[in-house]
Amino acid sequence: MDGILSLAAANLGSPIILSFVLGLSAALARSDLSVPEAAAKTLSLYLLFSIGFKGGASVAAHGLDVRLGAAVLAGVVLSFGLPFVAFGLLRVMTTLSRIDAAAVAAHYGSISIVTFVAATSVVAGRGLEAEGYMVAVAAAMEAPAILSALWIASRGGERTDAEPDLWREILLNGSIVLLIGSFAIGTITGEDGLARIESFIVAPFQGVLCLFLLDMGLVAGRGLRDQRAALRPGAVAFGVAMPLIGGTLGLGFALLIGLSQGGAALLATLAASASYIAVPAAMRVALPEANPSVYLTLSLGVTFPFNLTVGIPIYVAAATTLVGAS
Amino acid sequence: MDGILSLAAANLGSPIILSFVLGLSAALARSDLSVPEAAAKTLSLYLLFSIGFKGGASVAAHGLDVRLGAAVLAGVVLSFGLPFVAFGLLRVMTTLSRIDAAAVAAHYGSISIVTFVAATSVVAGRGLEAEGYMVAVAAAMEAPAILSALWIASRGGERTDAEPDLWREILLNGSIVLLIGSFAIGTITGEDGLARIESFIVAPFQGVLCLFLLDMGLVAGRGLRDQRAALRPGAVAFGVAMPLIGGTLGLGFALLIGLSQGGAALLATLAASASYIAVPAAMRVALPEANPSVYLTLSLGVTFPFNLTVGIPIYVAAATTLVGAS
Amino acid sequence: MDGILSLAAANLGSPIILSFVLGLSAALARSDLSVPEAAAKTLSLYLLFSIGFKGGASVAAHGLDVRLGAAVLAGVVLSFGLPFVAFGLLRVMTTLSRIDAAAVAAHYGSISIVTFVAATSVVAGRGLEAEGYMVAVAAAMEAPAILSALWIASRGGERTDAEPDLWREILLNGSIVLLIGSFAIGTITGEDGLARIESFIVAPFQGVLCLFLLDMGLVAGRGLRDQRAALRPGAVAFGVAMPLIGGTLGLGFALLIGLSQGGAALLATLAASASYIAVPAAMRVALPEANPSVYLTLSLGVTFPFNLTVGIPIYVAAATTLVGAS
Amino acid sequence: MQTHRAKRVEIVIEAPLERRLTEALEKAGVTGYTILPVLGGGGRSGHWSREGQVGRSGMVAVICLIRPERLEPLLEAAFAVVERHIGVVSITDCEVLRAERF
Amino acid sequence: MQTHRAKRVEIVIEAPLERRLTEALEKAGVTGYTILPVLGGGGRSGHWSREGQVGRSGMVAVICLIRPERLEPLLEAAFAVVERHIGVVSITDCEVLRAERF
Amino acid sequence: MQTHRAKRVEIVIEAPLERRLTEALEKAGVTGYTILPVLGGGGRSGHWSREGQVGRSGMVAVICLIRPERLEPLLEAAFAVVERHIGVVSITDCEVLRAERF
Ligand SMILES: Nc1ncnc2c1ncn2[C@@H]1O[C@H](COP(=O)(O)O)[C@@H](O)[C@H]1O
Ligand SMILES: Nc1ncnc2c1ncn2[C@@H]1O[C@H](COP(=O)(O)O)[C@@H](O)[C@H]1O
Ligand SMILES: Nc1ncnc2c1ncn2[C@@H]1O[C@H](COP(=O)(O)O)[C@@H](O)[C@H]1O
Ligand code: NA
Ligand code: NA
Ligand code: NA
Repeated sequence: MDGILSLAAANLGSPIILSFVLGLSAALARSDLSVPEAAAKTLSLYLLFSIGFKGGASVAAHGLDVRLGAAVLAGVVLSFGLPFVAFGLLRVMTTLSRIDAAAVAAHYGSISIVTFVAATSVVAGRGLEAEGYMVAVAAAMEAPAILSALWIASRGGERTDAEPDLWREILLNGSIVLLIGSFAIGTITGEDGLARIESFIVAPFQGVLCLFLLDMGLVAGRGLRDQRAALRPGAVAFGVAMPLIGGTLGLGFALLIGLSQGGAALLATLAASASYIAVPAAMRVALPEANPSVYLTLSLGVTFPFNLTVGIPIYVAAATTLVGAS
Repeated sequence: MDGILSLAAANLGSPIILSFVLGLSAALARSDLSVPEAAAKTLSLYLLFSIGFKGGASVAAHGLDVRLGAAVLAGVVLSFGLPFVAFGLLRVMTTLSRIDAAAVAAHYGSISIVTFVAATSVVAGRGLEAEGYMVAVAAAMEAPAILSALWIASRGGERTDAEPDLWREILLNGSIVLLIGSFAIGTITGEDGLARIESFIVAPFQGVLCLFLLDMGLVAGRGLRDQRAALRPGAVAFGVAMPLIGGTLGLGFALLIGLSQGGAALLATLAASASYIAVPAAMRVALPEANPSVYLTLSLGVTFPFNLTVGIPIYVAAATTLVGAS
Repeated sequence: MDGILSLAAANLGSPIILSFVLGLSAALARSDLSVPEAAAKTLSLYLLFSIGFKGGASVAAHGLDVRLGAAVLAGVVLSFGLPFVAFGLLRVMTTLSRIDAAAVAAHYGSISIVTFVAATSVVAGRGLEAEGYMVAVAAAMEAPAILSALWIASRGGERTDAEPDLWREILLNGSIVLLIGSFAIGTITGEDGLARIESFIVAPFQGVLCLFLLDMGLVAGRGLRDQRAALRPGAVAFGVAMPLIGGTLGLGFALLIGLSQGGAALLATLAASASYIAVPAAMRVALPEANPSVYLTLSLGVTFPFNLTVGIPIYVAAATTLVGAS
Repeated sequence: MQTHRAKRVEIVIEAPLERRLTEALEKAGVTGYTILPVLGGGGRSGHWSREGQVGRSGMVAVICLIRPERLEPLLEAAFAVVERHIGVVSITDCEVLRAERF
Repeated sequence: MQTHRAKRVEIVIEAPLERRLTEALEKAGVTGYTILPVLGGGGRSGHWSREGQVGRSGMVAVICLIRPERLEPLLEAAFAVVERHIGVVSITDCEVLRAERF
Repeated sequence: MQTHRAKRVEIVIEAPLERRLTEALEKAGVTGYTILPVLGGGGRSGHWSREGQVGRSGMVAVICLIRPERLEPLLEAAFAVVERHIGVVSITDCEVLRAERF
């Protein structure tokens, strides 16, 4: 417990979190501070490229682990399964319609790459190693949850627009392709490749992350400001409970597979995190009747800040305790 | 005098100034060289974040100075007072209408962050230390001048649209919030925080500044090209005289407070510089009848290049002479 | 031959090429991965500024070579002459109309700065030195080819819109101005200037190039996907043959002038490369009847990837062999 | 397909006034509007372009589709904001689908 | 100058549907369209803005100029895509130069 | 509110021609215009998109509000620039506030 608290305190005092808090406060205070859309997209391309490449280079350095397959499989199972858990919880804890609940559930089965990146920083800051292929696990977890959610929605008699095109779009969405692609490049070029572009993708990484989280704070704050109505107490409670449940399940799978302490913390974080880019876009196409302000506000306004500030230290502490003890 | 000349020569030969000159010449020659709007905004976010953070980290390292309060107060007094000086000068030196003169005066009471940043580089290049909290002084000087100018305009019977909303907008405008916010983050996270993001906010800083000044040169050059009509001799003379007066007053206050040589040079630069982002936007809302081409051309086309090339070396030389002698 | 193969293999396995391949594959697979327009433009500004500055600083360090003038002259002659070679080939190998062939010819006389940058990386990776002023040669080769192509078109009775304005636009187009301007800044500020902004323009260079080539791959892939119709076998064959011919001629001139091994490789690359920014824009104005999908697809979809993957290693190997032997 | 008569109002206004305009429109009972970016323009106060600018400079275009009977209050609300500023307001007759949305 | 009667259809639609809409238009025989970016807007589902967003969020405006007799199939194709989504469709009478292009 | 009859001319044109067009408009006595960015489009020469492009590629939309009697010279000036290029020109009847500006 003490470990968690001191870790949480250290985490809260990091430039990364404080940048998020700055963005959040600025938006809530209605400052006109804003990051151009093109810059936000470019920063996110940078983060994906960098995290994918470093993961690949690390796999190249440490050799392929027999657990890679198991970890990817665990990720896929979690992504498929979590929406059912989330949907059940939502029907109990909130008054959301079936379709809104299904849409929210999709978000919590899928993942948030920035939450993952932030956890990577904390893990590295604690001196823990993590399996490089966790980025591949992250990529694998993006899409399956959408399938589950659409199935849930269609069971309720809802018409879903899931034409074949949608599947291509989801599976080949930019962030999956860039993550897997740069992971592959990192694996192929290995430490040599990393050495060539290290001062671009490693050295400035934390700083870029600060700017990106400033923007995330701004976007989350604007959402909270404008969509306060979407934040009923039951929904907020779900937004905090669900990551803890997801994190626990993620940790369970990590123990099962035998991941390292760092890897376990990351899998827990992935399971605990909620998508706010890929899934919202897919929902607008496939479940247009679901209300975007509900799922965006929950994912970006409640769960993302929760994970960033409190969740990640908990998952890291739990992973070090449990995996250390196993 | 020799010191000023050699400093000015060194300054003129720096990549930063030459980048500005390149942009200016390209625009005057009607080249289509241009920096995307989103990139320019992002570069300015970077500069603000970086300068604020470094200032905060330096305060964290050196401890809070008793002079902080006095310096901020001096900045506020300067910002309130300089518009009256500027307005008086403009009525004597130019034929500008009362309202145009009031709008121009607001710009010269407020500050230009890039001029400040450029001065910081020169100060550091001379091996001088400056108080880290000077960025807080810069932030405090942005807004008061607007109040003075609106008061001057309304005394002339001018209708000003200064609704309460406008004040929130001015006080919480993006650059103030980011500067103060990153200053706070720097103060909280201190040297540790700085170490984590140093290779983002310190190492590439001068290079980013080059690109930003290239863009400033382009924008200033386009302004000079299209708005030549706004540049009457009296106005140009004001654009050169006013920074020298402002700089002198700034230096006076610095001596009064007992700032270091570097700090005195920076306060002089702040007083000498003229806003070209925050104040123009406020003027469009509050004094829409004032002609933007007058105040933008003066601030960006005359005073900014003057300060960058000749002014800053003078303020630094004067500060080292006077503060050294005190 | 072995040298070429191993060099080609090393080249193909570099993060830079793989990033291009990633972008190309993503676009061909219809992924929605995309780089914002503003980011692409900013990356290209960065590359131009950086390459120009480094060239200038290297000239400042090594002193001006008597061969500078000869090299620039050779570049101009190549740029004037290559369109005639290209036009002749196109009329033989393809069924393109006179006007389309003239437009394509202009592209192959002019140059692609990214190809040049990529070659610079390979040359440096091989431990070869190259004359810093090669960037000035690159700048000098951008425009003359347009003149030749318009002359060819007008000989065919084609009406060309080559008003005086067009010439100003071409000669002062952004990339020429930035390249020459930053080259001049580098020459003036020399090693000192370079030291100040090194961690911006040198250290992250390769990484930025990766992101830029990712975008180039995306754009090229989208072009290939949508404009497949423009790719008749004859045209594709031209897109591969022409760079080899251009490269050979470039190498010949390099031997004549007595450039270093690195310089010879770069001049060959310049001659072999085809424009895809400056010339297309000029063609839209001056030869609007020429079909853009023909020249863009050939230049960006065929010749650029060919040079990047196979061409550059050939030119470098040839230069080291021949210049070494001379 | 069933269409309904409506008015399309297009207001080109300085960006710093955007929020003031949309708030005034909302107060005047306008149920929807769309904001388009503007790259540049020319008028009595000369030519301007957004390139390389920092800050809320430039202009935006606000488009409102409304039922004809709501035109008058909209124009009055818009005019109160635009009055002392540069910018232009134009009104076109149009047809819309899904009239219940307006 | 010789002009020809035509219709100008403006469709404001969510960005993730852009490709679906343009494909539907092409199938309905529409020969051309132009897509404008949208910065933000307001409607029954609240105010939104593109600032700082990542991903295919936001909306776009698709403008089609067509011969009057092609309006009906265009509207039907557009409606099939827009039907269950937010967004608006407006139609204006206009004149065009170079009728052979439409 | 007092409105005045005017014409709204919308010209979608390749970006490299933008300056030529606005200069021609100014020569033809057009007092104002607004330039909107274009994201992409489709026509006889295929589909294009601005994403990831470098250079003055793509198109822009130029909007002019003018008094009806100035339409003819405007169209002639615009046509002289657009003639050999891709792009479209449409004209709509509209009403404007503040007629003294046009
Ligand atoms: N006749 C017009 N048609 C279209 N836009 C205009 C017109 N007049 C002015 N504008 C727009 O309004 C801005 C300010 O116009 P002005 O007040 O005349 O300087 C211009 O920069 C254009 O963007
Ligand atoms: N009356 C309207 N006029 C113009 N744009 C509208 C209108 N209503 C809705 N929109 C646009 O369509 C989006 C969604 O509208 P809604 O479905 O009402 O939330 C808004 O954000 C606007 O961009
Ligand atoms: N019917 C149309 N409606 C709207 N925009 C069009 C139309 N036709 C062409 N355009 C625009 O003009 C560009 C060139 O058209 P085209 O010359 O037909 O290839 C297209 O990419 C569109 O942006
Ligand atoms: Na999850
Ligand atoms: Na000042
Ligand atoms: Na060439």
